[in-house]
Amino acid sequence: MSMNDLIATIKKVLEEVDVVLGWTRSPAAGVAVPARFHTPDEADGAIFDSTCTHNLAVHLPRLKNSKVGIVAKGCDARSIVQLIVEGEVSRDRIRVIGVPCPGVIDVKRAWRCFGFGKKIEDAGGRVHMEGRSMPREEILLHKCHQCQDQEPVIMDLAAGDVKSVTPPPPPDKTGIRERFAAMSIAERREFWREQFSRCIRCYACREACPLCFCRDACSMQTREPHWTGGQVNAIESEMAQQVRTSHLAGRCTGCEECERACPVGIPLMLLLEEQNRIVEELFAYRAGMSLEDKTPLLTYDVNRDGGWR
Amino acid sequence: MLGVFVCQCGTNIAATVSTDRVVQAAKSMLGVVHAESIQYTCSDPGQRAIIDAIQQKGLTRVVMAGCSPRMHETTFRRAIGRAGMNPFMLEMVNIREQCSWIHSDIDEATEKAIDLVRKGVARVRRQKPLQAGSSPVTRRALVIGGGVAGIQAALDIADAGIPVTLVEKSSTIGGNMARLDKTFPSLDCSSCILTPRMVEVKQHENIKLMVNSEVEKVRGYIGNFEIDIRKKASCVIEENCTGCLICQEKCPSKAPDDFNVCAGESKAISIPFSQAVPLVASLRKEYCRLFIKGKCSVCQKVCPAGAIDYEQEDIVVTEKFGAVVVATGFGLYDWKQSYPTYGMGMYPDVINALKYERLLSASGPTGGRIERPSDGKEPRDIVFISCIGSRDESVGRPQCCSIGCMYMAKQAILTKEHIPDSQSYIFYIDVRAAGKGYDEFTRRAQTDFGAIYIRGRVGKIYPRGGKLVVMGTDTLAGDQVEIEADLVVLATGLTPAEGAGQLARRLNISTDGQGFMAEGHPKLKPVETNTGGVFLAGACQGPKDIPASVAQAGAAAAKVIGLLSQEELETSPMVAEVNQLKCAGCFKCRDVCPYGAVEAQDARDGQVAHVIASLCQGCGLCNVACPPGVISLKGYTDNQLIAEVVEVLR
Amino acid sequence: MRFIAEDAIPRLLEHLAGGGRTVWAPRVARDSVNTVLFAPWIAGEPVETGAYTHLSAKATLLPPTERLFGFSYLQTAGEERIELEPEEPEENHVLFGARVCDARALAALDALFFPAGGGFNDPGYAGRRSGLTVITLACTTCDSACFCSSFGKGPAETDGSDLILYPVANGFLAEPVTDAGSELVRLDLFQDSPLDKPELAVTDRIETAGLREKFIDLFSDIDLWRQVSEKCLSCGFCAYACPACHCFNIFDEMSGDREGERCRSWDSCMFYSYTLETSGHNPRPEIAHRYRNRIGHKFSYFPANRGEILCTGCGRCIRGCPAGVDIREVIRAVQER
Amino acid sequence: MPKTEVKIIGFLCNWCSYAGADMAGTARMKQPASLRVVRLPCTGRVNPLLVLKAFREGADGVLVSGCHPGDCHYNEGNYYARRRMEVLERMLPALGIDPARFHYTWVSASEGAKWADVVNEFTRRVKQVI
Repeated sequence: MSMNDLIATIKKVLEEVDVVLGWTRSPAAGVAVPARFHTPDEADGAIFDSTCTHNLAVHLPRLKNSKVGIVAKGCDARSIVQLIVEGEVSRDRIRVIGVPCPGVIDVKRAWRCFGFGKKIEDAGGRVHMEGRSMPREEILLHKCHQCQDQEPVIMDLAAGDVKSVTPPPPPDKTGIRERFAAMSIAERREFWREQFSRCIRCYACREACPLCFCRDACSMQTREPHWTGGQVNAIESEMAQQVRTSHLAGRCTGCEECERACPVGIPLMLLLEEQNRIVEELFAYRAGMSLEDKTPLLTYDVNRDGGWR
Repeated sequence: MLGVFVCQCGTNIAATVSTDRVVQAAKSMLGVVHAESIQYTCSDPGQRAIIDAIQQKGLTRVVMAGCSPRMHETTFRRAIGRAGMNPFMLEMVNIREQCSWIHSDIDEATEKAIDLVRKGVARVRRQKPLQAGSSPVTRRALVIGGGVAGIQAALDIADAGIPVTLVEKSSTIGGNMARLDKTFPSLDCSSCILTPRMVEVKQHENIKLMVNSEVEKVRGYIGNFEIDIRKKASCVIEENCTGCLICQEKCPSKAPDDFNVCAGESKAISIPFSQAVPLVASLRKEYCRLFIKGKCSVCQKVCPAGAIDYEQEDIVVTEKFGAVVVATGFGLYDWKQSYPTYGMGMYPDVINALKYERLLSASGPTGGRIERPSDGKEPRDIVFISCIGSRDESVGRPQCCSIGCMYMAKQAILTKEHIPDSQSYIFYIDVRAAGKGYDEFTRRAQTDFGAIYIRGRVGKIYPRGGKLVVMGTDTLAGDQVEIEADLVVLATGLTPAEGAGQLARRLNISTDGQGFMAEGHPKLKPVETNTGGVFLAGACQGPKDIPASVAQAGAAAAKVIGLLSQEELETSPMVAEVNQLKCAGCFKCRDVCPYGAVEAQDARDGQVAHVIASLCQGCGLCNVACPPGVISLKGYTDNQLIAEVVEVLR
Repeated sequence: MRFIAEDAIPRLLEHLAGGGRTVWAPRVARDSVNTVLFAPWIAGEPVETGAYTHLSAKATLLPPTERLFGFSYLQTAGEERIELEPEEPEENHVLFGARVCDARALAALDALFFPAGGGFNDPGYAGRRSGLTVITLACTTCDSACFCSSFGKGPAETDGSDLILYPVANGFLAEPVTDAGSELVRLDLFQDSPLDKPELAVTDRIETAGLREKFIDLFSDIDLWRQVSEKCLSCGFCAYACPACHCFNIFDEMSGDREGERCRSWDSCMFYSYTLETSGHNPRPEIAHRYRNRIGHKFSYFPANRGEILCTGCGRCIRGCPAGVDIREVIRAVQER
Repeated sequence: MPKTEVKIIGFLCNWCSYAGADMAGTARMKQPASLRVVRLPCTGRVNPLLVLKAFREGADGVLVSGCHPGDCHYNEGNYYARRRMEVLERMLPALGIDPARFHYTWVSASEGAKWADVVNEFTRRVKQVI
């Protein structure tokens, strides 16, 4: 896919929508940042590269009254589908532009390795910044490893050949996930206490999540229901996160935005990935795969349920 | 201003829970201004003490620690209502059924009771006054099952001027009683007392009779059920059929005679017995040559009334009812697998008592002559064996069938009347004859009719030279007994009727360990169920004889009449409500609501949820489905439940 | 100048921690290679002197949640009363490894909670502040999110610090700013050094001149605010990472029905609930309204009321924003109007 | 000094399991004093968060019991509950909570003896893992 393909497609979609959600490069950050294109001129700044980590679907419920075009990676498309299934977004108000995604990189980790703000480039299987480089598979977001959803499940137009992408390699086996899997239950209890002790309850996890659309009423911070106290401490913060996790059961598409957004690096996806795995195991269901789906915890199947144990 | 009342329930609670310590602990709980222990809170002086305390101390919330709320919640709501409080500002704490009765250590039980009271205090502190709503009542009753209980209930309700639909699964009403020859202890002719009642049903202006019909789906709730009834195709146009029986005579397809317990033979198209109501033929497709081989239509050709319609299809009728009486009766225990030493059904002359009843009956297949099935000979020595599939832990059936002792005596008497030189032997465990005139009756069987009672079980039955050798024990004499019998009659236990379990599920009523339908309370709610507006009559609730079935049917009818004489019913105020300011309009609540009680309403920024209170039944599914919890179940709000959890663990 | 070798830093920290003091220092969060935060130093654990912390050091003075007092309801003989349990004043703290941008933010916080010219002293803050020693790391390098050169002396600022450490080969030159600093450099962990102070970083700049008035002029230009905040997701990260943001919420939390505590927690004007009124009305319903307040408070209202800009150019809100919002772009857009 | 060794919170539906527990009481079936019952209209009202909250507040075990699937007083409540509880149970190890401390089951109004068994067995299990 060339940038020109993308720009041309956005311009075409702009003929029928009010705004297109896409990415542009921030000169200061050296990476992609979300952008809204209202005019063809603005669309000239559109880019797509492996720093386009943000899931732009999060903006759709906030733009209920506009016709919106959206540039979507395969994983983002699942969020869009789930939002439509849940009635938060109406299909006829949106135009989805699919992009061929070879996986996006963990920008924060790149910054930690290279320093913030210089232009990050992804070429020849390596991620480069000012003359230094590292293999891209070492710095991909976890969700991108062995991604099953490179071709967007919902798409009106494609910018480039969304089927041509080669799947990224499996993740390195030394990461936090493997260590977590090997922990005893008591060690996990300690692990979460430690992790949530640095939570500041900024709710970036929630705000970055396309499916946390209750926002202002969110019971991570309400007193009615009073699931969790307002104190910023490991116990209350963990409970708050359990509230969020539980509300995403059968709805989370695994876009990893919560974990990416977390400013203190709490590996929230350990919980959500496990929950998604359980939901798939029990109900053969992955959220956001079909407009016809019913969210598994909002339905039941008399004939199949209960054979689990 | 919270009051805590701790019931001693005589010694029921006080023997295991130190009510004084509970009172002391309650006094230090937040908001509690009054705590006392009362010997019997539910008694008149007990209730008066509560009302006095409310009025003197100005209580606004009450915790009642005592029996299960399922027992007396209504009692105490009324009591505090009489004291001028909102009746829903009450929390009942169960320290009897779920505490004093199941624990023996006083310290443990008291500690638990205190925890539970603290939980109750926390909960009622967060309770808001609620106002009961009302819903209109549909003045029509449904009676399911057309045996003697169903007939009695239908007639009693109809006589009170309330329309009744009587649904019967088979093609005629009458049930098991219609099969009986005589009834104990008066030896009334069963048909003679039942058939007039059956005809009355048919002719009653307030009764709509639906035979060949079953309840398929139940929606709604007390006062407002909406029920689908499937009327199965019988290939006979009911209005046209005159009951002339020509079709049955000419029908070439043989079929089992279910009514006569297969003592005789019937046809694919038939009327089960001559007093059937309605007197209308039905065709059983599974035996009909036309439906099996594709060629016949004899009945259609011979029917003078043009009543045969092979194309007839099932129809599903949806009707509204205010109340339901279940009177599905009983079935018989299938003994063949469990008692292998009795021949497992291979000896034709080992029969159950209901089949024997048909052999005794003048309207039966033999015209009232007792013929044994194997060779049609009149038997001389007849052995009755009691408690087959009753009172027998070894086959998993511990309960008493409650009628076996009596009908064995009856059948022994009738046998002697039919065949004066016959000899009846009755193997029994105990003779249970507690009803009015019952014991005298069983004694007459022995003294006046010569029945020989042998206390003991039969170990084995085997054929020898055209007879059946019955080997048993006489436990009184301590001897082995061997009787050469011509016929063996088994007093088999009673089971719920076929399909009763499924029906119970459709009606949301519980069943007991043997599958009989569970009454609301074993003593105080013998005809009610745990589902409001659904009542029980007859053997569907447990084995019983005719007078008990009729009495229960009358009681059920009285409950229905009482219920349906009200124009409106009070509905529970514990329904869901939406905080529309916070609702994000995702409608997950609507997705899970079993009652369609959530609708969308327009608000400033799009649509929000709204609960139609009259449809909401208060299950709380929506409350859990709502991520921000802005739809909440009144009386069971998240914060109430959270407070219960937090406080009970303190 | 005095010099301290890099390998003497642990001993310095041990010294600082003497007498039961808590030493806050930049540390890599466990199980998260990407996250560097100020946290109480534990003997033997490494301190991160080369990286930027993801959150500012303000938690040292303004904890995310501060217990103001405990209380319990007592019920005796039908009478209900409340018993208060005051909080013990905190021990002295040391802040090690703060940056100039952290240190200079203290002036703004002091202006509100512990004003030099008198006025209301917040007991918790004042207690911690008066016992605080600040040891700052000067910046010889910066990244593209830094813009502290926009304010005052930029990287050369000494306000707020007691001692400034300048990175040089194998260690740090130490420049005391206050008496407390001077006392520290007399320790024999420090030696005299002939080296000169290294050249400090030069960061990006924004123009703040005239911003106070300009903002007021543009207050009603809601289209501008909508445009500059369109990426924003309205989380509280920027406020929580900011060394100068200090909004708080006060609430009671019960543990059970008897005991509770009154707490003061961080709050962010980016939250919808921040201005939500009991009636359900919210004067700042849109993100644009809230973002406008964020800019206005930092660059217009607070400077007008307390004489301090509530921004030190630390760039943390830029580096960590999940949505890629850059406050400099917003200021530039405002200045260009 | 509290006498009860473990504390278990039970969330019981009013129509079946609560009635079953009452029945066990009426039949005087002895049970350990570990259980504290919270009565709810339906297991469909049991928010998985309520279970987590109970653990957080120090419950040693949490027991959820309702009508048998198919017998729900509200027709479908326990079908939803069954899915919710199954997901929750499987999530517990990841949250650092021993799943042996959680149990959901179905006990009807007539199964007093089964209820007593459930309480005995679950208490025994919780004591083992605590």
